Amino acid sequence: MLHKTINKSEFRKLVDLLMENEEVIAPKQIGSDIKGKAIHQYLPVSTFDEIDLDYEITQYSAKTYFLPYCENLSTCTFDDDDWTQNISYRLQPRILLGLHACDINALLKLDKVMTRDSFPSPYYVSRRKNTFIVGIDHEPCEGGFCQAVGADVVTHGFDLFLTDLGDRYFVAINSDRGFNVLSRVRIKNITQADTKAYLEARQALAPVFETPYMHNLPNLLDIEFESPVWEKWGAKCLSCGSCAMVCPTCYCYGVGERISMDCSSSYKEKQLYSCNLLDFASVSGGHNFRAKKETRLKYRYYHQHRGFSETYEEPLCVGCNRCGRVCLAGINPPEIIKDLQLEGIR
Amino acid sequence: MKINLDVDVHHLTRVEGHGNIHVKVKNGKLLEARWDVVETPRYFEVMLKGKHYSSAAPLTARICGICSFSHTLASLRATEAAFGVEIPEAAAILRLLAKHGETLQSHALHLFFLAAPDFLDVPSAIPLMESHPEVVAIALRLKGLGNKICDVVGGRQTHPVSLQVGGVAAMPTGLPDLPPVLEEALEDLASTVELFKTFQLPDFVRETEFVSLRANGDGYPFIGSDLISTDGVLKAEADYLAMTNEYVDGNNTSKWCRLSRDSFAVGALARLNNNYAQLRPEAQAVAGELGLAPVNHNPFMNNVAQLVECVHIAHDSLDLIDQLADMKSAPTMVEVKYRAGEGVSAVEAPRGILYHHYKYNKDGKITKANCVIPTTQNNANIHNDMRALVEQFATEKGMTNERLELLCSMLVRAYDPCISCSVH
Amino acid sequence: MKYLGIDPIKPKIAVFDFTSCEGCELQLANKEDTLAGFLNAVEIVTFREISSAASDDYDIAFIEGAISRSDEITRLMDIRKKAKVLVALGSCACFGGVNRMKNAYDLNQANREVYGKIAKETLPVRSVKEIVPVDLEIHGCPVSKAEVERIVQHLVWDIPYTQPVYPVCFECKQRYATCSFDLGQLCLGPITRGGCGAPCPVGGLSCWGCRGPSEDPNYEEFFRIANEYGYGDDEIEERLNFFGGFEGVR
Amino acid sequence: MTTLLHPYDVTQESDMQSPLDFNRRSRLKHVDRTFKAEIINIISLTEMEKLFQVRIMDDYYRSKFSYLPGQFVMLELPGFGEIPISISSSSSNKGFIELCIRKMGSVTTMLHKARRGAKVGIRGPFGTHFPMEKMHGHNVLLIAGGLGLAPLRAPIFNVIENRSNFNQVDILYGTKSPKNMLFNYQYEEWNRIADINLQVIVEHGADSWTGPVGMITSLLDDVTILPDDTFAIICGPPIMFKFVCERLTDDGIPMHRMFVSLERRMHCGMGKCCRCNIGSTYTCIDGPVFDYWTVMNLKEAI
Ligand SMILES: Cc1cc2nc3c(=O)[nH]c(=O)nc-3n(C[C@H](O)[C@H](O)[C@H](O)COP(=O)(O)OP(=O)(O)OC[C@H]3O[C@@H](n4cnc5c(N)ncnc54)[C@H](O)[C@@H]3O)c2cc1C
Ligand code: SF4
Ligand code: SF4
Ligand code: SF4
Repeated sequence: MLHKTINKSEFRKLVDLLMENEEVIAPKQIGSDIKGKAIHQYLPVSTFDEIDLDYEITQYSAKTYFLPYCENLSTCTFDDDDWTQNISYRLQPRILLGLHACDINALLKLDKVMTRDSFPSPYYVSRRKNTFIVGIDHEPCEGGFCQAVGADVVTHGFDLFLTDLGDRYFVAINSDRGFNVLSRVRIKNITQADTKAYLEARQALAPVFETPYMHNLPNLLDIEFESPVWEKWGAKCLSCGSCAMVCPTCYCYGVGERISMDCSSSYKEKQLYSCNLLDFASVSGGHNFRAKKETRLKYRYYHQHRGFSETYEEPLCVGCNRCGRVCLAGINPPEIIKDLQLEGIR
Repeated sequence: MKINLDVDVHHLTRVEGHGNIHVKVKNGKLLEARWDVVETPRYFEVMLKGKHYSSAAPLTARICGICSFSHTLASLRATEAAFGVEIPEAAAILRLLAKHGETLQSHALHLFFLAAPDFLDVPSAIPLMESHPEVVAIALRLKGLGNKICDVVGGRQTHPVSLQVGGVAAMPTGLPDLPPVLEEALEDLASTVELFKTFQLPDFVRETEFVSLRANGDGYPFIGSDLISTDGVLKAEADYLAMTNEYVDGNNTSKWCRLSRDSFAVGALARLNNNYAQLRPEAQAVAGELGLAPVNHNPFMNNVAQLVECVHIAHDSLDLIDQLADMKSAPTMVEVKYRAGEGVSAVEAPRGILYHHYKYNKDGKITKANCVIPTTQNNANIHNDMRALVEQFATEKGMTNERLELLCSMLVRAYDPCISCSVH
Repeated sequence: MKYLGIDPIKPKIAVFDFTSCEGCELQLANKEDTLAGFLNAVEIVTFREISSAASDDYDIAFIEGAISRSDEITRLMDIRKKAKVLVALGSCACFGGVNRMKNAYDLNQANREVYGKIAKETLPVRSVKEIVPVDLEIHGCPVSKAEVERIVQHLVWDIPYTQPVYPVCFECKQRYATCSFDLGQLCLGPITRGGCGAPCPVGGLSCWGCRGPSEDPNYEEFFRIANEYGYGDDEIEERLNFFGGFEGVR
Repeated sequence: MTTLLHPYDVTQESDMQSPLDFNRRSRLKHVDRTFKAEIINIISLTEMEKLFQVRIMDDYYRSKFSYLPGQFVMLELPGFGEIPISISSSSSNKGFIELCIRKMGSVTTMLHKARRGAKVGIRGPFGTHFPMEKMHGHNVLLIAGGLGLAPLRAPIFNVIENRSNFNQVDILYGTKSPKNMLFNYQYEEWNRIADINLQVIVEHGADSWTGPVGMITSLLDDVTILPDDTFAIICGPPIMFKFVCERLTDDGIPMHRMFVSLERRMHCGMGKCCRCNIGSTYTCIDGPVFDYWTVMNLKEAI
């Protein structure tokens, strides 16, 4: 990886340049909640001033730009008794600016599922490869536990990664196109002073909040399969799927087809789903493998923290706690994990 | 003379709501000519009592599925008047734009789907899909545009959600999509004018008092201002009761109204008769082409007045969107502080002037509500028109029950009545 | 219009309105881009609001509106006898809709207030299924035409239809909206049946529950949340009663 | 102006274009492409089940299409949906595949209306298979309940076509009532020609029914099981194979020699949609065929 520094004014020029050419998605404050706390979202922006790079966390993750909530997988056109299937993938490049380490780590985990294994997803691959990612360092957000799941540092999965050094950014360059794009503006080679400043800046981002104790969690989950902890939290679950929608790594979905009123065309639509929704595992004829709220809730944690670990030696969760923040009922990973640990000791 | 005619229409079709027509002519003498509204009453004014102010607009929107935006706007303004709330300029423009969307949608529905089949001699617009595909295509585009405007500004096509006490929830993101469609609509409207030139309106005139809002110098009136009649009555908005004078008729679940005479008319024709000068020149030109000049006393001309209004609205909407383009970050909402108070609001629904009137207690809950609906105001007039119409045409050569039924039905339809609305 | 060698049935459809605003009927004539296809797929034999043609020979009857007068009961029973499939269209037909709020008031007094001495006949509001058996319900105030289209397609091909079971929150989230609770509004999204696409929370008004309860809603937790956010029982009650779908859940 | 970013087209990705094998593992391009297939024949089995003979229309793809007993395909009715269906025919059959489908919900009801000649879509084959080679030289016990006979038919064909490779073969089949019986026109053939001991039991008898009535486990009383020399394949509703597997465990058959086919909701068949996911196990990739030990470890599997 190459490292350079760039002045903030030059960086602004760079963004303007990018904006001229392509769609830019960046964190933007869209308002505040009743308690006066700013609400940020990754949204398309058309001027640099709309961007707020000093945001704490966005309510939704940037997942939707890779796994859209609804996506057309293929279309069919009908002709008498015959039909033709058409598939197309998103080709337009775009820039995703201002991702924090956890969100980039989330993409790396999705990459494991979507770009490797037996059936890579061309829909995902084409969005991923057509997205230019600029990350930025930031101290962990309140309530987040990225450090506990090792997601607060990122080493790849982006094109450029920025660390704020006051008047300039320390830039890690991780791709040739990142290098090419940077060469459009004035950048400087790093000096020893830069490196020192960088290390100090990183130091300042060390743990600020108490994070949950994740030791041996995969095994604990297995042992505590019948734990009353699940009943306690399950009773609160609204089965609304909000957690999975804002989560940067939840990727479950359903596929449905629609045919036009005149039967001349149809399309196959993928809709992100959530394992907390009532019919997630129900099958035709009325049997529901997970009819109970607590079972569904349990399986979300099971997949995030045990199932994924079994296959990839790391949890799927990146500890952003978006799911905990969005949940009206207040169900959140740190507390559930704490409860499980206590239950295990008891 | 041995003219015996008998018309009995139970639940007139191609109108909103349930109404009946009874005509009896014996030996050339008119025995009976009635227009009766038999809609089931819903008692909205009673249901409003005790409700929180935020419920008033969503609830009254459900008085009518066709003009839910008008009810919403009337309701919001009445509440805002009671609380002394001034909405931001951008919100006022957005509301007028939404209003235009509704009027366009409603007029297009009436002109093409409810009225036109009579002139083209079919029972509904459905067979027109085969016989007159180009007319149907225009109809769908115009109606679709009206709905789209409602959707973009109000958040939904029917029963809006973005229009709220204090303004409009947010600056809509879909505005830039509208101008191209509006430009197209201008061409469609031009073709519609040509179509309407070919329609033969019944030659019928009965002198009538027309009531509407009065332009306050800022263009053709749609949302709030003084009340005026062609007989020279002028009243303030809050003084609406003196304009409507509702009373209960034994045969009708809708109330009836009167002013200087024993009935009066509201609607597109009334608006145009009172505010012709405020129409945009493009609309005035169309009025001229179709032979409509104020004050016109042929109720069938209401159809033409609607078309003229569509032209006005299409041009005006383009202007409004232009104005909004410079107000991207302007506030669209103000904070609302409720208080005890009373407010009246008058809004021009597509089929005429609509009043909402609420009294609030200090908790922001409604203690008394009154809504006066356009069709309520028109019903007595329709009834009187029908008598005159039958008297004029019954003796015409070759008159049959069927033709008379058609004439009477066309008369009622010309008013574009919103019957369930009138029985709310 | 054959599909895979199969001929669709072109069902004869009749639309009837009772105590309502006719907004749901209006939706049938909306969604202009696919309206022609819609009208082609079925044979509309009775639809008073837009057509003068009428016939008693129909397969599917769409019933809009609640029932609040004796003549409506007779009419409805007669329709039930003739229809093979009876569909309740919209929240008024499904639950009584906003009209149901009337039932909380004394009807004689209501009559006096609105009509003075000349009282009109009226009954407590009931939903269609409280009078006759209903085969299919389409929720919403108004119904979503996209959903109506889907259901009509299922009727046209005579295949079973399943409603979405999840609450409105799910679709609200899929539209990237900010939660109404965060913005200081009481929202029934967590307990209301989804499928509408959450136009209300997205449009800035919270969900008022027009589609009635979702499958297996967690009322207990919802009420706790609403209280926690500072909404009093009266407020929650007023909201729950708005469209009639949540009668008796509290 | 020069382009800053170059569009990337997956379909141009050269190393991804040709499949490593025809089951389309690693074939990035067009994983969602379905093979158009024609329904060449429809055989009505019962009121609820029909057997569809389906042939991939493109000659090249048809010649390449191969599968193993126990695998399934995703069957698509464009515009109506896509569903997982086990292949019910012999895997040596090259011309067409057979799918036995019960009328359940929207897609299957629509399919039951289809006529000969209708064109559907097929993706696959997907999933694991019954390890028939491992069973060579041993006894095989095939147990099916209800619709479970559909996926079981592929291994049955395999046994018949390679009869000399297997020792004693028993088929035990249980249904609700005689009129729900599937493929009864083939029993005689299996019995007499293939020297298979076939026994059928129904839960509710009928006047014409002279065979046994009761639960399928009661058929096991009359079968001699050599625990060290027997493989079992069990297909049926979860509750049935739970009972059967427990019984066979009691009889001493090791869990890793009992194979079951699990049913789960599926929307992709490729280990992405998670609908069939149990913890870390995808029924579509790691299954649907599992040995009983694995199933025991899935906790919620039954
Ligand atoms: C590996 C496997 C093999 C199968 N083999 C056969 C077979 O050979 N014959 C047969 O008749 N059935 C088989 N099934 C069951 C069959 O897939 C369902 O009956 C079918 O999906 C129901 O679809 P539907 O649209 O008619 O039902 P609906 O109830 O309308 O279902 C709607 C959607 O839910 C999903 N779904 C519902 N039930 C199931 C289910 N049981 N499994 C997976 N997805 C489901 C599908 O995506 C379906 O499109 C198999 C299932 C699996 C998992
Ligand atoms: S904390 Fe919650 S939202 Fe964030 S990655 Fe983990 S499971 Fe997903
Ligand atoms: S706004 Fe309402 S529907 Fe949307 S997430 Fe919040 S509670 Fe759920
Ligand atoms: S969001 Fe709620 S109130 Fe709005 S349409 Fe959907 S269910 Fe009805």
